[in-house]
Amino acid sequence: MQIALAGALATVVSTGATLAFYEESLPTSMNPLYAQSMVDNRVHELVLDRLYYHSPITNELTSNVTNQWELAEGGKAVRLTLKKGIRWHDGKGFGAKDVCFTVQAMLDEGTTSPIAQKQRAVFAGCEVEKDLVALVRFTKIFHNPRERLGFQVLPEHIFEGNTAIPPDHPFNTRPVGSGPMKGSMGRRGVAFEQVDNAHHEADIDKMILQEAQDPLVQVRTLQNNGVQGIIAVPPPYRPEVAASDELALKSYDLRSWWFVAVNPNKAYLADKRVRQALNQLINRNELRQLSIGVKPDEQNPPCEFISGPFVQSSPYYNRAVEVSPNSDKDAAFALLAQAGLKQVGGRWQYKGQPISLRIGIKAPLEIEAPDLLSQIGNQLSAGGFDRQEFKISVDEWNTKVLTGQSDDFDLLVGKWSFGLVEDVNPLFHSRSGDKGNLNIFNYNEKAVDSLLSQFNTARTDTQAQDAYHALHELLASELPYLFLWKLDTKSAWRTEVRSNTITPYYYWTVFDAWKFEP
Amino acid sequence: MPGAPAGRVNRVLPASLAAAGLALLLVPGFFAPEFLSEPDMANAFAGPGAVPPFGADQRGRPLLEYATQGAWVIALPSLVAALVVMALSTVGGLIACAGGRHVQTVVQIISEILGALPRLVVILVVALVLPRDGRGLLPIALTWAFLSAPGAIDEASAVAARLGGSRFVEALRAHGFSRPRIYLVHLVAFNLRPVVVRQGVETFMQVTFLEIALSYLAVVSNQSSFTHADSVQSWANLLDLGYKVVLGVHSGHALALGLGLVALVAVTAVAVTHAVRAR
Amino acid sequence: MGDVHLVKLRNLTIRTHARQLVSEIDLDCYEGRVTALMGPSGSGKSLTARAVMGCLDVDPGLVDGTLHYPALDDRDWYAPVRGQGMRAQRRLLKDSAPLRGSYFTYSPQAASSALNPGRTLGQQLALAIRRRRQPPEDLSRAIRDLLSEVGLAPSDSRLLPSEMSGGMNQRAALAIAVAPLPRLVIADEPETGLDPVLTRGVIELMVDVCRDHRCGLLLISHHQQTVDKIADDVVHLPGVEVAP
Amino acid sequence: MSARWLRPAVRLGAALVLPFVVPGLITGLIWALPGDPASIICPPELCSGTEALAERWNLDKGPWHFFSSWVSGALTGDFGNSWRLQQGIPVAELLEESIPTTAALVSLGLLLLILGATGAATRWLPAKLDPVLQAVGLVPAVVMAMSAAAALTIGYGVEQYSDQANLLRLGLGALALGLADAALSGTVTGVRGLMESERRQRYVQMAILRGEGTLSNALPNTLPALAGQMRARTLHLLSGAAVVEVVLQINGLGDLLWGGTLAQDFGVVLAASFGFAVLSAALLLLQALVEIGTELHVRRSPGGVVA
Repeated sequence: MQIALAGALATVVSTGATLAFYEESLPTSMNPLYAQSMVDNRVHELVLDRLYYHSPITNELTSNVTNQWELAEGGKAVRLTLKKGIRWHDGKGFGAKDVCFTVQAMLDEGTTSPIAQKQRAVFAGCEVEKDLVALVRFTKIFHNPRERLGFQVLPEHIFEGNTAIPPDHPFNTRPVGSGPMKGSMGRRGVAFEQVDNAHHEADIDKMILQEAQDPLVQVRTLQNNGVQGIIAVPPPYRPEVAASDELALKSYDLRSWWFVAVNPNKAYLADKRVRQALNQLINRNELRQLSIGVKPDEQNPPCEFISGPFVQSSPYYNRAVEVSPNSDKDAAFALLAQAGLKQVGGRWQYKGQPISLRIGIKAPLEIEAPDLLSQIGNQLSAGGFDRQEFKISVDEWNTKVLTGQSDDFDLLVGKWSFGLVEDVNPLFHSRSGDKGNLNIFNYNEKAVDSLLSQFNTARTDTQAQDAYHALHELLASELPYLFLWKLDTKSAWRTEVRSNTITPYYYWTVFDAWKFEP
Repeated sequence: MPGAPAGRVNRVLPASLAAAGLALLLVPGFFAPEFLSEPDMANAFAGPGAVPPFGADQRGRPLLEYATQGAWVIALPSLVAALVVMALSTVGGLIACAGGRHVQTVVQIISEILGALPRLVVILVVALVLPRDGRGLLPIALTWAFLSAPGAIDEASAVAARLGGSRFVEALRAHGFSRPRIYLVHLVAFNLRPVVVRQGVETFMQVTFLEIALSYLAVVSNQSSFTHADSVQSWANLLDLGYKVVLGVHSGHALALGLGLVALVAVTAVAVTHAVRAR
Repeated sequence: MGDVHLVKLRNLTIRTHARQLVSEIDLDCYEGRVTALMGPSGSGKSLTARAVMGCLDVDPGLVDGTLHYPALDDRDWYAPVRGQGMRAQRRLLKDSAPLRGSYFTYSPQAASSALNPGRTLGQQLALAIRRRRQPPEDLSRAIRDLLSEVGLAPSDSRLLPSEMSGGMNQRAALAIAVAPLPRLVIADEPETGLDPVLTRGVIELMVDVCRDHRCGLLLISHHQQTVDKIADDVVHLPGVEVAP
Repeated sequence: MSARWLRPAVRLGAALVLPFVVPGLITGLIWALPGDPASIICPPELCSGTEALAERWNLDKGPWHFFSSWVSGALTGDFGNSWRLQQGIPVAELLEESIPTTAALVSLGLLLLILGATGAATRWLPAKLDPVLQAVGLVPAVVMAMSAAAALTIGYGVEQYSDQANLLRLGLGALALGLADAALSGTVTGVRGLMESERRQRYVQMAILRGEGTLSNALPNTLPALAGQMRARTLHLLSGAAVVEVVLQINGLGDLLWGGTLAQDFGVVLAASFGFAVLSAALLLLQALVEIGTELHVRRSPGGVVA
């Protein structure tokens, strides 16, 4: 009966000039200061302008809103000259006051934003020198200061100059931006409208972001031309999309890698040999096959194994360090025995106590890699460990796991996506001040810390690279995380959507060039 | 009297159905595996023919495991909830006969407010407040039981009132029955039994539906399950897998099994109600 | 008072699949006359009375008999029902509905359980009065008159059956029965549940009222003395021994 | 007060307090959450200004202060702004959209039940049909809603939130609500049982002999019981609405509540539960009115009889 209904409804599909696409979820906020997810980052790219960004073509630092820049105050500040004639979506002029307002807002303790909190370590202040000239001051001299200017500029006039921006400000849902599209969020999606501007001229007039549903429903709707795109198609559904000549799969590089964080604060996991043993018990080939559907012998699979905290395409990835695609039980058992664990009745015990591993996964990952949690559980169980499995909501992941308050877990399955800079400081540095602020299990290793500070103080790219290569090697034996793989994100777009270049991470950076002819 | 044996005969079928149904619902749970067995892609979506008795899921794991795990999730909490409701409605009936008017008024006021609470609203909030390790169907089922008790109490006291309330007790006292006998045998066993048991059975059914609804909501919104461990599959997972038949997935057998299980609960409920109805 | 023939029942025979309920009963009712229907419990008195009103609810039911209301027309109401089973009986029940509560009315036994517990006496009387061929302008006056006729106080019209005594209920039932000014009142064992004194009172009252209203009375009773005293005609259901 | 006025009186009382009991309860539960409410919104490890926030949302002086200031706000129609679900949107705006939607959904579902009830009461609906209804009632609402939702999305695509699609949503949702989870079959059998047992009462038989109608005699006496039954059913629909709305993406109270609770958007949760409580209170009020009405109807006696 439902099929009949779907069939009947199929006839009412109308595809106007509006471009509709499925996002993974609704944005949590249209205000970049309150961004929490990749969805947020992508949406902000359409609605607002970042001061500087990496051109997807040349990879050069570029800007849509500045004409020139110069170092000032001995390298601790940057003087920016903004382009003329840029307007906000409400017609007001875009100027230095807005740049400085944004910096001030991030520095204002009253802005209850995690992102602002992090930026306070970077920015010292901002000064409006002329209508279009702003002087941005940093807390210290940075290797490439403009890399730090990747923040979106907010309109001073909307907040009436009040730099303490609360999470319940109307701007966060119905923002006034300067980007190619004016966006407004409703309960089911975000509606975008093209706005002509001195620095943007998008070809697509109207766009609708819709909340993701069952991936299979998304794919069917796309095939039915109900929508024109899906931002992230889970691997299990990709073959079906690839098979259709009305649809195109497009790679979207997030430089993201999957891991299993190991809790070294648990007595039985403190010894690195136990962590190495767990690493040996994991059969990556089998995991990848069962949860993502990649055959072991598949050529250029969507998912390549990694042995350290970088994706293989990154200059920081240390190719000298081998990955172990298959499990090696004997090696694992030997390591566990050396670490003082005993096997009683086929289950591992520590100091006479049976070990039951509490394994958690960031819930949405189960959409990309269905059953990954239970597969990892199965493999560890086959290796002689009892286990309990938990799904962790995005909210808890952000507020508890990433703040190092999830010590009740032994293993946590997650995924990192790098932003502009491949900076792993927050992940591995021992927590202190702004350092290691994403260090899940508060892992604390002096050797690692010193390599990380080597990278921070590096003045040349080779210095930076050497530091990270060494770090990669060290982490591969220390294993505070079991590194799994890099998994491509792939979008699906109907062929009516053309010249749709997808920018790594921010997705819509060159949206002006996109075309849609239904 | 010709009516009685006939009555007994009419009872045999429902009684045996009820017994069988309850056994089918409660026993398999004890044989449920703690985790689904290893995937076997060769059997993906295999039908009952290939993987008896109910076929397999998209990873070739037997649906039987879903069924038994699901049964394990609902069986005990639903039973407890049912018992709680039965106990409370019995008390309600007794109060209607024994309690003074003030007691009844108080009971009514409490019932009115409790009974008027939008149940699922409270349930949802409770479900989300429960700490991870305290999560499970039992606390939710109990909340549900207390929220649905007022209705049951109302009905039981209505029955008691129809008997004549305190006058009924006095009349039997005049026949020389002892109070305990009057309350336990004449009132509860003879007169309240049908309505009380029906209430309990309804609660049992509602808690089953509730579990399915909550589990499904957790699935669609990427939440950890509110009613069971994340390694356990509930009947909602069966239905969720099964409904995809709409989208051209070969999971019709999962849907059939899911609906079959729901039907089993309902049939058992009806059977129990008939088995205990008054002569 | 000319003896207008109200009911002419001939050879009434009703049976279930199991047994004969009544057989070959003849019965006539006349305007201004009291016809008594006598017989022991279970002899089918009430059944016969209901049959007179066209209410048959037995399977296979009416196997033989004719029913005429000569004062109305010469139609044989049983013609379409004889040997036709339940459906035909239900049709008869429908066809004869307009007559019930106007041509003849029914005063039930054990009135306290026979009156609508959810309506005041006044309301029930009002309903009955509205069934007259010419409803009166002054409803409340008509109610008052009826109440006083059966010896109830006007204020009793506010009472619910549960708030009245057995005797009051029986009087109320009578008032309701005569309210539509019927041609024939059928009183089913009015003495049930009343003590002898009350019984006499009620039955005498009933006869007086019927005489005043010049309507016939079909009295179902097993109270020999009463019947001897007031009945103009007596119909004995088979198996009834007449006391000397 | 005489016993017969007690029930309606209690219901009226309950209807008045209910809209504040529920949010009160929720407030209690919010404080039962691990960690103080303000730091749930803005964990000190993540952001500064937690205290300022706590003060801004009256979370700083304990549950009672929070609740009382919420109530005084609510009474003036000010429910504050959402801070997570629809950042910065006045919660009142969300309520304005949601309450009518849910009311419409439930009313549509209820319409189905009322039709069934009427059919059962008047014997239009043959008892032979009950097994069919019961069989349909075995399908849980989620399954019906899931399938309907999938069909809608695939069918309408980008238009899936157009007025037409939303109307269809309501219809399908109401159908799921009304048919599934034994809602309709339960109502039909319940009402039929009640009416048939009343029909068997002697006074009804006698009424027939007096040439009166069955229903006109039986209905007034069963009305209070019927009203009670229907309110219970409607409450059940109201509960079910929460699930159906989430699955079918209907912008109703249930969906609002679910979203708010997941996002721990306290303002929204309180407002949504308040909305539910108001609807439930309205039902109580209605039942009380029916009871009072019936009581007055029963007590009615032609005027001017008493000389």
